[in-house]
Amino acid sequence: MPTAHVLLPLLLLVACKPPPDERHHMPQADAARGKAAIERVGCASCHAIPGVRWPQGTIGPSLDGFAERALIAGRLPNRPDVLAAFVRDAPSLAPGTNMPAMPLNEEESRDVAAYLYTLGDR
Amino acid sequence: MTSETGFDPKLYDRFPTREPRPEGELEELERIWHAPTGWARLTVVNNNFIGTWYVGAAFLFFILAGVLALVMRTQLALPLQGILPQETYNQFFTMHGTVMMFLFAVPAVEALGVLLLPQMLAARDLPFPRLSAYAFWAYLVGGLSFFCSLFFGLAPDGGWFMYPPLTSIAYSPGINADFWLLGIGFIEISAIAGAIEIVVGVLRTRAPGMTLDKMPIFAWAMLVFAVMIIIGFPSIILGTLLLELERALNWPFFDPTRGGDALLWQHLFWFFGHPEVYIIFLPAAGLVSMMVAALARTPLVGYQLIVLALLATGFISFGVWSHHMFVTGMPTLSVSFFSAASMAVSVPAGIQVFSWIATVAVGKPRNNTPTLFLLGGLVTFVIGGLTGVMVALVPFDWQAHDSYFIVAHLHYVLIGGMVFPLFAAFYYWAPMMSRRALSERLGKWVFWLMFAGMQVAFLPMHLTGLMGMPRRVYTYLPGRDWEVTNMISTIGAYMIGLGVLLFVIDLARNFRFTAGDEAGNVYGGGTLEWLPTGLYSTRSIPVVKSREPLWDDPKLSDDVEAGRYFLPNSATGHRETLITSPIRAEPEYLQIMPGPSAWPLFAAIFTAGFFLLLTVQAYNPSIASGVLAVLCVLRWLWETDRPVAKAHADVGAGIILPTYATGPRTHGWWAMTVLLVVIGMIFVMAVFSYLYLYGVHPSFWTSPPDAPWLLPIIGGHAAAAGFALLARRLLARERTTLWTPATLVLIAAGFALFAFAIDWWSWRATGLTGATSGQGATVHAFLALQGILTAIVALMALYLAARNARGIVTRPRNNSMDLTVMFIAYTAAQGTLAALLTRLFPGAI
Amino acid sequence: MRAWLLLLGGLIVWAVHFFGLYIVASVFLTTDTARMLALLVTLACLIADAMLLAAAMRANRAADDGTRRWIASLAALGAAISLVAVIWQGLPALLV
Amino acid sequence: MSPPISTRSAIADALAGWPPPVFDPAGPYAGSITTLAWVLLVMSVVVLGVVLVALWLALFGSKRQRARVGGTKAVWTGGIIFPVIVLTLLLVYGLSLTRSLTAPIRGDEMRVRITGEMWWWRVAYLDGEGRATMVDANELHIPTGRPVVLELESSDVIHSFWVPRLSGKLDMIPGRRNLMRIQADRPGVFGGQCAEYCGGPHALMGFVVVAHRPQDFAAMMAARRTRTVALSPQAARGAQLFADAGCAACHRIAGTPANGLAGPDLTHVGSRRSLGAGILPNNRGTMIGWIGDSQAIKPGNRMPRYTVLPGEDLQALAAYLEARK
Repeated sequence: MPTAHVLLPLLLLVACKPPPDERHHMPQADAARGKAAIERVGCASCHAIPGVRWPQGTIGPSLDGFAERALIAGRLPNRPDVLAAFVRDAPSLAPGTNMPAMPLNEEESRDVAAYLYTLGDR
Repeated sequence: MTSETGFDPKLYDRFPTREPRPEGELEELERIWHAPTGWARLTVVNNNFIGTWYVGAAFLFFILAGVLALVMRTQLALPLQGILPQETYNQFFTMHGTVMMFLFAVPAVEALGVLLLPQMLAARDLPFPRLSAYAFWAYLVGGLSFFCSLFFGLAPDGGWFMYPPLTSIAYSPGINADFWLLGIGFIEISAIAGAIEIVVGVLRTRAPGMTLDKMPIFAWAMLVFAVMIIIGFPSIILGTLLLELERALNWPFFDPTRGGDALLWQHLFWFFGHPEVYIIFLPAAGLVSMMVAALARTPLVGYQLIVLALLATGFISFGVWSHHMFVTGMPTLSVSFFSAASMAVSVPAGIQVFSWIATVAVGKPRNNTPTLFLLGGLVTFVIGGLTGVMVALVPFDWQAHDSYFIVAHLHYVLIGGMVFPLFAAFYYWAPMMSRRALSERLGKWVFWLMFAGMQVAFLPMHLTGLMGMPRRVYTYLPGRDWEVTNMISTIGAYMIGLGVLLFVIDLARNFRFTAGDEAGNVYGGGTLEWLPTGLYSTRSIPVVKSREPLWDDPKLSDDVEAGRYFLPNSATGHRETLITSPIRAEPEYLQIMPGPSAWPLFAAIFTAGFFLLLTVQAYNPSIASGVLAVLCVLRWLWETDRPVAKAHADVGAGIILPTYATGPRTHGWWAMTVLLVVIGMIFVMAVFSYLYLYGVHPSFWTSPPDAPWLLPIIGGHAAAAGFALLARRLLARERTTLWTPATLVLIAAGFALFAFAIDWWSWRATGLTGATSGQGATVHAFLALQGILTAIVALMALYLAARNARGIVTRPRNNSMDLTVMFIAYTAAQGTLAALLTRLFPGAI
Repeated sequence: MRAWLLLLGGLIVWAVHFFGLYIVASVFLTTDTARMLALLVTLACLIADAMLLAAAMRANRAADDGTRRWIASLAALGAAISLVAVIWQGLPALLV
Repeated sequence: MSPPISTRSAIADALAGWPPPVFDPAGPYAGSITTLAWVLLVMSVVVLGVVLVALWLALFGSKRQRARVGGTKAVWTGGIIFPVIVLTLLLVYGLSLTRSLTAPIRGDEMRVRITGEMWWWRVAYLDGEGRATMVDANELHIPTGRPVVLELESSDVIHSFWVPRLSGKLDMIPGRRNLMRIQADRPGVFGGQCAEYCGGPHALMGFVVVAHRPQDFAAMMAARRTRTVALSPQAARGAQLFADAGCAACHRIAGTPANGLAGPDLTHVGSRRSLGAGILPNNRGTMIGWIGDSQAIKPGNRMPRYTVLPGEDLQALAAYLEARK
């Protein structure tokens, strides 16, 4: 509903860090939409994600400072294209991972990756 | 002219007297009414001091509970905030409601009564100054300790309504719930003490000539208020007792698996809880009626209609409790009766609103802070009243109930109906106790911030509720569109907070307490509280001939100050006030009043200690504290009811009144009657609980002890009452030895004990215990009540015997004796009724 | 005592009526018996209110001083407001 | 069938607050209350207007206007006669509506027993004799155009059942059974939330009603009864774990040895729209998060954390439960 989104920019002001560096540049993705998708599918049931107040799951690793990490899931290079594919279907990229496939389409998974790249080091 | 007591009203024509008053009278008054200084200041009992402290303490709790509200609003500003963890939030909203209702609203209006009533009625003080002091200290010490439970995470978390089974031991095993039940326990005691004081004060200590139709509206409102406390509070006293018994001793009053019922609590709670709203609103409405007239500088339009409205509200508000239970599945017909009564109770509110508007139209109110608060309160209250009519309609309530719509409604009613009038009263009456008036400039800021904040905070809440947001939630999910209205409400809440902060600054800058050189009648009120006063209240007690004596007799202040009316001196050398008749306020006798004493203070500390130590399960210290409290009370009573050297005294203009009276006309007798009504109401509610549980779960019922047991029980009670009455008769006989009457009272107490023991034993023999079933629980509740009464009887008998031994029981009549006999007779009657009811209904099964 | 009874008579009738209906509805639930009994109680209370109203108005005319007249007219108002409230409370017996 | 997918999760859609559910009824029982709500709202605004005008005239009116507002006569008209007329009309309306909404239950309606639990809802579809024919939790499926009687009960503390677009609320009280009627006139998903404070995470106790066209409803229920679950190897391992890790002590899955009654029935958990009683979307990821550490999501709920389970076990369990449609 439009009314609810009035507050969203406010939230982002709080959540946003300085612009992400070049490596993580994602031209056609929107971090705000990404955050909405994260809330919709419930990524936070397993991960503590800065900017998402609830839930803050403990089963998966915290995603705080995710933009600064070298690897995804400890083995894949932390690149936009890889991340977008990973959040959508982790098992196919990293067999044996504890992260399941999530109900996101391609565009949404790029948005989600864009949001994760706003999470710089503190 | 007709008379109520045989007093000749023509005697009033002797006032104002013309002869000059003898030298030194005023100094003597000042000496007698002098307030102790230094640490001894804590032992003061004058209503000026106690009243002001009382108001201050209530305001402190308003701020504390308000801070809780601000934290909660911060938590709810956005979805899923983590400012307060869920269990802390649950404690916060429980404490916000509880503190606002029990520690702010009721004490605040009671405090204003203590502060203003003696002045408005031109009495020297309320009839039981030490009782006021006790009520205040018990409330302050107990209330602060209760509030501190929050800092230890031990605060109650079951909501201010404490519905079992959530609050039963199975679902609330911690002591949090006990804090509520016992914490509220002593606040109830304090409220009842204040109510007794106010009933007797309004009916018996009015200035001569102040007939019922000339009483200030505030006195009418306080009278209805106090009577409502007396009828309504017993229900919650019994309720808290039952719930605590269930928690501590496993007596299943509210447990359906053993013949109890969860809804019984709701009936008991709301039979108190809804009148409670009017208990808060009526005194505030009385204040509004007083201030509207004074600020518009014209007599109140529709005085009689307003009295009608107050009385009607007092009655009808006892017929609306179940509108808090429309969604519990009560029978449709039953629910509809409550709906109709809920409609009816809004008519008196309408009468008052239009009377106030009419008074404004007749007069010329100016743009000052109290007027702003009055008008702002009026508009706010009307909105709350209208949403009240909405939820009085059953089908609409099914949607609105327990949603934020109700949160909005109740805050409109309580803030518009009580808080805004209270702030108006702060501005209007502050000059009565302060050397400086409060600031008009700051005051207008305070008003506009609070008024705008109120609308911003609570108007959107109606919508939030209709959007589906339930009450008492510590958070809500995002994406449900509740973010915007919640954020607006939070902003409004902070505006209110800012307004209150400004008010505190205003108080700090301008309020300087004084009993002598006050700023005075800044707004030009016409009632007696604006007479020049000292610690002794007014120098002399005027004859009242109209509702606004100061407007109708410009010389009145001077005459009163020059001692040209009743009691211009201390007639006996003690603190004293005039006791007058209830309808026409004709002088009857002179009451000797007790002065400063530390015993009420100690009694209050130990009373609070008793309840709080009980809560933390420190049983031995708790019992010790309880015993000390009782001893302190007895010690303070010891000095009262003494023979007076001068049997009669000149109270002015040669009018002679007795200085010691006994029998049904005395203030002590009236107070005991009121107390017995309170105890009787507790008993009535217990009877209701008993019948209710039988009606819900008759299958759990078993046979009572055989009927022949009734013989020794009723016989014992009859003997107790008989010996007590005999003792009273024999006291009047000169020839009886010193000891006889007291011995008879001791024998009476022995019989009361005997009857109670047999009653208890006969139930024991049936094998029915308190934990067996709802029947067992209620029967044992009757026994517990009877046991308490019997213990008090024993205590009173011993006390009387001690007084007798020291030769301070006056003959032929004595008040201590009369009151003890009344209490014994009542105990016997209640014991008989309980024994009959539990054995004959439903009888053998 | 007489003065207080007159003054509060109407409201006392209201209370009797209300608690009467409460007991009727609690014992007989939403049945025709309950409706009939409720109507009977209502009728009785209406008659009592009317009589009180008449008595109060008589007392008002007979009063020889201000206070007494004031009490009598307040009593009449109380009976009148009680009359309205009793009718309202009787309505559910017809409508529900 | 299932309603169109929006940008929000189905659960958020069902629980949306705009338009306000009380003013957006989806069935006759909620609808008549909406009419009443509008009447009351208009009445309130009009009466407030009258009071404000009177107050305005009293303060700023001409001498004649002030004289009309100021006087016992004005108090009689404004404070007594006017309210008595308005309130009488409202009372008659309200009582008639109460009567029609509480008309006796005929007995041939579909019946469902809903039991409030701390902090979720037990759902049992009943046959004519009141026996449970199918058990579910936190979600109720109903056919459109047909009244459904809900038997509301509680097994612990007082809860209150409230789906505002279908009906007002009614309490669930231990030891009592309250009957409520709901009806949806069109297919859709209608959310609700516990309305009586029940301690702990009372704020996170949601509920969903899904209304289907009658033929869809019949097909869905039939499919549920006859469906056989084919398990992937991973899911089969999950089934084994479900029995070994102790899940079965609290949860029941029909047709398996799992027969626990303390927690929600999981026979059809894979088809639910939400997890955790109306608070999380239902997918593999949220299922893993919930099983592993539900306390981080819904603090204070009765399910312990299973952080000791390794990731592949959680995966397997989630796969198994996901298959329970």
